[in-house]
Amino acid sequence: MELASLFAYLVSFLTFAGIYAVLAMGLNTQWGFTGQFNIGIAGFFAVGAYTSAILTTPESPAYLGGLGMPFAVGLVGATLASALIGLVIGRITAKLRTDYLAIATIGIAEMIRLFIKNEDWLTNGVRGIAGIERPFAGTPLDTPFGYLLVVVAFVVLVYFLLERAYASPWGRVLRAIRENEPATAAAGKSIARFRLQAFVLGAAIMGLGGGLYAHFFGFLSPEAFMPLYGTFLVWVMLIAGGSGNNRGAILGAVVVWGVWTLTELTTDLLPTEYATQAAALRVLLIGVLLQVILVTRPQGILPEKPPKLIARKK
Amino acid sequence: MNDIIQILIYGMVLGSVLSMGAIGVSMIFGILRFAHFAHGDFMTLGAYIGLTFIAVMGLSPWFALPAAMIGMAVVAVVIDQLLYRRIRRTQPVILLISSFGMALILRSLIQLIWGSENQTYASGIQFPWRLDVLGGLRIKPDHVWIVLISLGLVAGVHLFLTRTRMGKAMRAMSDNMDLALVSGIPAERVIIVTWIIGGALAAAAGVFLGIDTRLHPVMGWTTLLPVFAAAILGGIGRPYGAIVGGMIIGISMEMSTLFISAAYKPAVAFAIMVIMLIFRPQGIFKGTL
Amino acid sequence: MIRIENVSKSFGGLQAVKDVSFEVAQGSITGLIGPNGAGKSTLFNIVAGLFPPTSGRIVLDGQDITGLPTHELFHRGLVRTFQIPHEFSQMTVRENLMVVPPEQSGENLFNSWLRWGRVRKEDTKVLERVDEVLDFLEISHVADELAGNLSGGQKKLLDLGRTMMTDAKMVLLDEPGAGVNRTLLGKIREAIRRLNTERGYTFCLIEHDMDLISQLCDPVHVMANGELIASGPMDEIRQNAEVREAYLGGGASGKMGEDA
Amino acid sequence: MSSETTTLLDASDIYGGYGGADILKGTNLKASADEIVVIVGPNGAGKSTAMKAIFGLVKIRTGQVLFQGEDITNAKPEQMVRRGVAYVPQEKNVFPSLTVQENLEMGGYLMSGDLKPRMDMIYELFPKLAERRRQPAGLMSGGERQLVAMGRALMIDPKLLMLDEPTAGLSPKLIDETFERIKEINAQGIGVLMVEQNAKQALAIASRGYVLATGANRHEDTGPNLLANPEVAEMFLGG
Repeated sequence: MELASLFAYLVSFLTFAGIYAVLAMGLNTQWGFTGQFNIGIAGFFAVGAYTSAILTTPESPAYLGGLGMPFAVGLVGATLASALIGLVIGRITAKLRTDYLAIATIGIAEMIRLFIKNEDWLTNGVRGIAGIERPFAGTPLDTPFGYLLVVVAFVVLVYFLLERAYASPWGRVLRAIRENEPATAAAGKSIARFRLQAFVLGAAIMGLGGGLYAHFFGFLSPEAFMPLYGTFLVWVMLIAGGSGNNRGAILGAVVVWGVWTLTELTTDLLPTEYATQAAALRVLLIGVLLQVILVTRPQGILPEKPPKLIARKK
Repeated sequence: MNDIIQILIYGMVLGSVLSMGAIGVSMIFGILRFAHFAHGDFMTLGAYIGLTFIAVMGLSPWFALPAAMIGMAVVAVVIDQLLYRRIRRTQPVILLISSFGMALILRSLIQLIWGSENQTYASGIQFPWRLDVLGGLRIKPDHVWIVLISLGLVAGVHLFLTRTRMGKAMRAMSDNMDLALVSGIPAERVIIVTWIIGGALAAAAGVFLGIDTRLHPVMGWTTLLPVFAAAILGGIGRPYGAIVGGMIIGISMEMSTLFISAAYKPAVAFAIMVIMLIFRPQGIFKGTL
Repeated sequence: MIRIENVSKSFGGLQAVKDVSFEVAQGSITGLIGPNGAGKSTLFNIVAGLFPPTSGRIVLDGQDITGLPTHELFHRGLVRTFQIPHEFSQMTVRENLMVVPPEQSGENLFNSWLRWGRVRKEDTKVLERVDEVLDFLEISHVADELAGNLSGGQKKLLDLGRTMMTDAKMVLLDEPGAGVNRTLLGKIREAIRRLNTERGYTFCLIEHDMDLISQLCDPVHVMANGELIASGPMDEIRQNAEVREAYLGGGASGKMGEDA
Repeated sequence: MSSETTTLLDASDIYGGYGGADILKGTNLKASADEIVVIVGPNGAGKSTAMKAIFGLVKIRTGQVLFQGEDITNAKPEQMVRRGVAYVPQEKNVFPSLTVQENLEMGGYLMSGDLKPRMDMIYELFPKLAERRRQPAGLMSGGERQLVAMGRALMIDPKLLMLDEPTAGLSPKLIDETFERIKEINAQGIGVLMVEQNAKQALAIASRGYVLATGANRHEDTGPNLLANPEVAEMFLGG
């Protein structure tokens, strides 16, 4: 492979890994910080992607939208729409044990997929939405590398915000809730409120990831999401990287996306008639990887580390 | 009127399928305390095991059913012993993640072994029986068999749970795990039997689904949500509740096609589940959650 | 300060608390004793907001607080400790205490992002207060230990320390002396006494260690079979025939909510 | 005190607890087949923990438990049942959705052969249960449940029956009745080791009693002697 195409490949790889890192940090906010089980990541992701697409694409007779708004508005919309859905789900399941939340999130992801598939007027159904604008069109940033920079900037931003939140009293309360609920309540904190905030924040971040994806990929269709695989990959990334640790989430995203891409390269060597089998084989390998991690190193590569005190000691 | 009865019959067929799955989910939850996310794929695998018996041995789907049930029971026990047993001592939520991963492993295995194309058990169209009541009802024999065999299996599970020592031990463990241990009930053996029953019933659900429609690697996964909805509706951890829940969800899903697009059938199951979670999270029959 | 008015509680068919009324006066250290299963813990949990009574009212400073959840009671100045210490075991002793102060602006996500300076300044203040509390309790040497590694008695002190991180009016202590060795018990006793005299805390405590009760509490209320059977100073209580009978048998019942 | 040969249970110098700090700090307990042994003591003395430790539900760190001369320290509950030790926990001691009869069957899960004769014997001992054998145990009153719980434990034809506060939450009349039943059970040659908060009545029927405080033996004597001991009375009210 010549250098230029290797570089192009690397840029594309890192861009995807970056988007997954955003998703993994979103999941970390829910699962790593507070132990809330969400397996509807693909749903929040899709809501973000479609919201941003509808807000930013030019007018089209086929579906609603075409509002032609700028990229930034699209991303804000993506984040808010996903947060709103997170709020509804979080409120319903707030007082139930985590298995219910898991089932409810799987349900919401499925509903969202059905909705996108069937409501042509809004999403153009299975035909999908094409021509989603890349950010900064017409500027020097309008290159794959430029887009990578945008994604990296968002990864850094999300990381920074989450680290601050986690180190602040807010994060301290979340940790306290995870350790001992009655004692946290006895310390005057509303457990339900903090939990819900974490869930909504996580959902918002996933929506942001969806928005980034839409603009990077330029085309959305219900099939493009492979809902379960999307959700599943993010889970494997977080568990492998180390849940409770944002650096772990980022590392996990890069490593697992690397493994996933490598398996693609290898299975691509198989004759084309085995294409579907090859795809299945890849999922199988990732599935086995997850089980191995769960059995042998459930804390992941970078285990959770408590944040440093932010107060200045005298 | 005619339409409604026709749809009611479809609803009962779907309800039978869901009940078979939901009983397993409910029993596994009662004893192992986690929602088993690979259960839909247990159904799929059961259906495909049935397919192999039909293709290789030339059995009719009805005779392949017991074979598929036995095969799936074995697979379920092997999965438990190889994987779930190792992480059982950690928090139940680790089992939840693991079962989610297992769902994908099973699905990709199915794709590898049987391919991802749609398949059917038997080619050709089955001629329905025509009944000259209510202006001519048409009933497929397959549907009658599905409902009848489900009833038979439910009765079997009932007899097992109420008449055998092992069945009672399962209920005892679901009631009060600590007291069961103190009484000398061998927990590991009860867990294995739970998987045998859960796996066998999931296979039955899969084979029914295959007979009624077609086989596809995601057939079980797309049914998982209604199955959970049925289990929650009946009260998780309550196998009898699961049957009632399955029927209510199945019939509601089919009935909904009178009013909204058939594409949204799963949404009906989801809506019922959410309403249940808001107003009566313990289910109709006071489950263990 | 706090008035318990005709409180009853039954679980299923079992009546754990039967029509109990008494008052905890401002500035007092009031003791609540009784044999196992007398209903003390149930009553305590009702006051602490764990579950509502079947009937009756709890009045704090003239306001009806019956059935309010624990975290709201906290904001009204009613704080509790636990019989078995509830520490955040994977957090340091310092962090354990830093969780407590109410209305920290850093508990708001947007503040933690946009007003970092203020959050940080506040946290520094909180930390100073924490160090004062640790000094007061004489456990400064374990400030950076994970709370899970403390001894049982130190955890009890930490529990007590949490009540000092807020402006508590009324502190409910659930067996502060249970499982604590003699030396630490003395320390806990002194801490309670000093909090009472120096900071004006009102205490209501359940305790089985009669020494601790007689050294600290006045008045003492005695429960048996879910009912209040005696009230008064400990010297009188000790002479009370009904109390002796209750402690040595003759039908104690009402077992809910008690740890053996 | 019984001689060595008839001693069923001999727990010596037990230290242990639920991880972390020890709750038991040198507890010693003995029981033989012809005895009713009662453990009393103030709250937090480790009475229930001692029972659980013997039955393998709480880890013993150091110390030894012998049953009929064999070392059973930290044996699993299932092994204890096989050796003929039955245990009735203090709370949640029935299977609520199982009928009375099924509760008894679960007690005899490890027994081979026909459970019927054994069950009939228990119905004879507790006639109330016979009337209600088809009722779910969860629907019964506290006193009846306690009978179900004891019945379940007796199904294995135990040599030693361990009861954790069998009269907790019962009315005075039911308490008397329960103690009567315990005497009858003991009269059949089954050793009884029980924790009781109802010290006065329990010590009155006890062959021997232990007073535990802070995880260690404080007094040991015959029931009546302990009752008469002013020091014991003081322990409950403090000095």
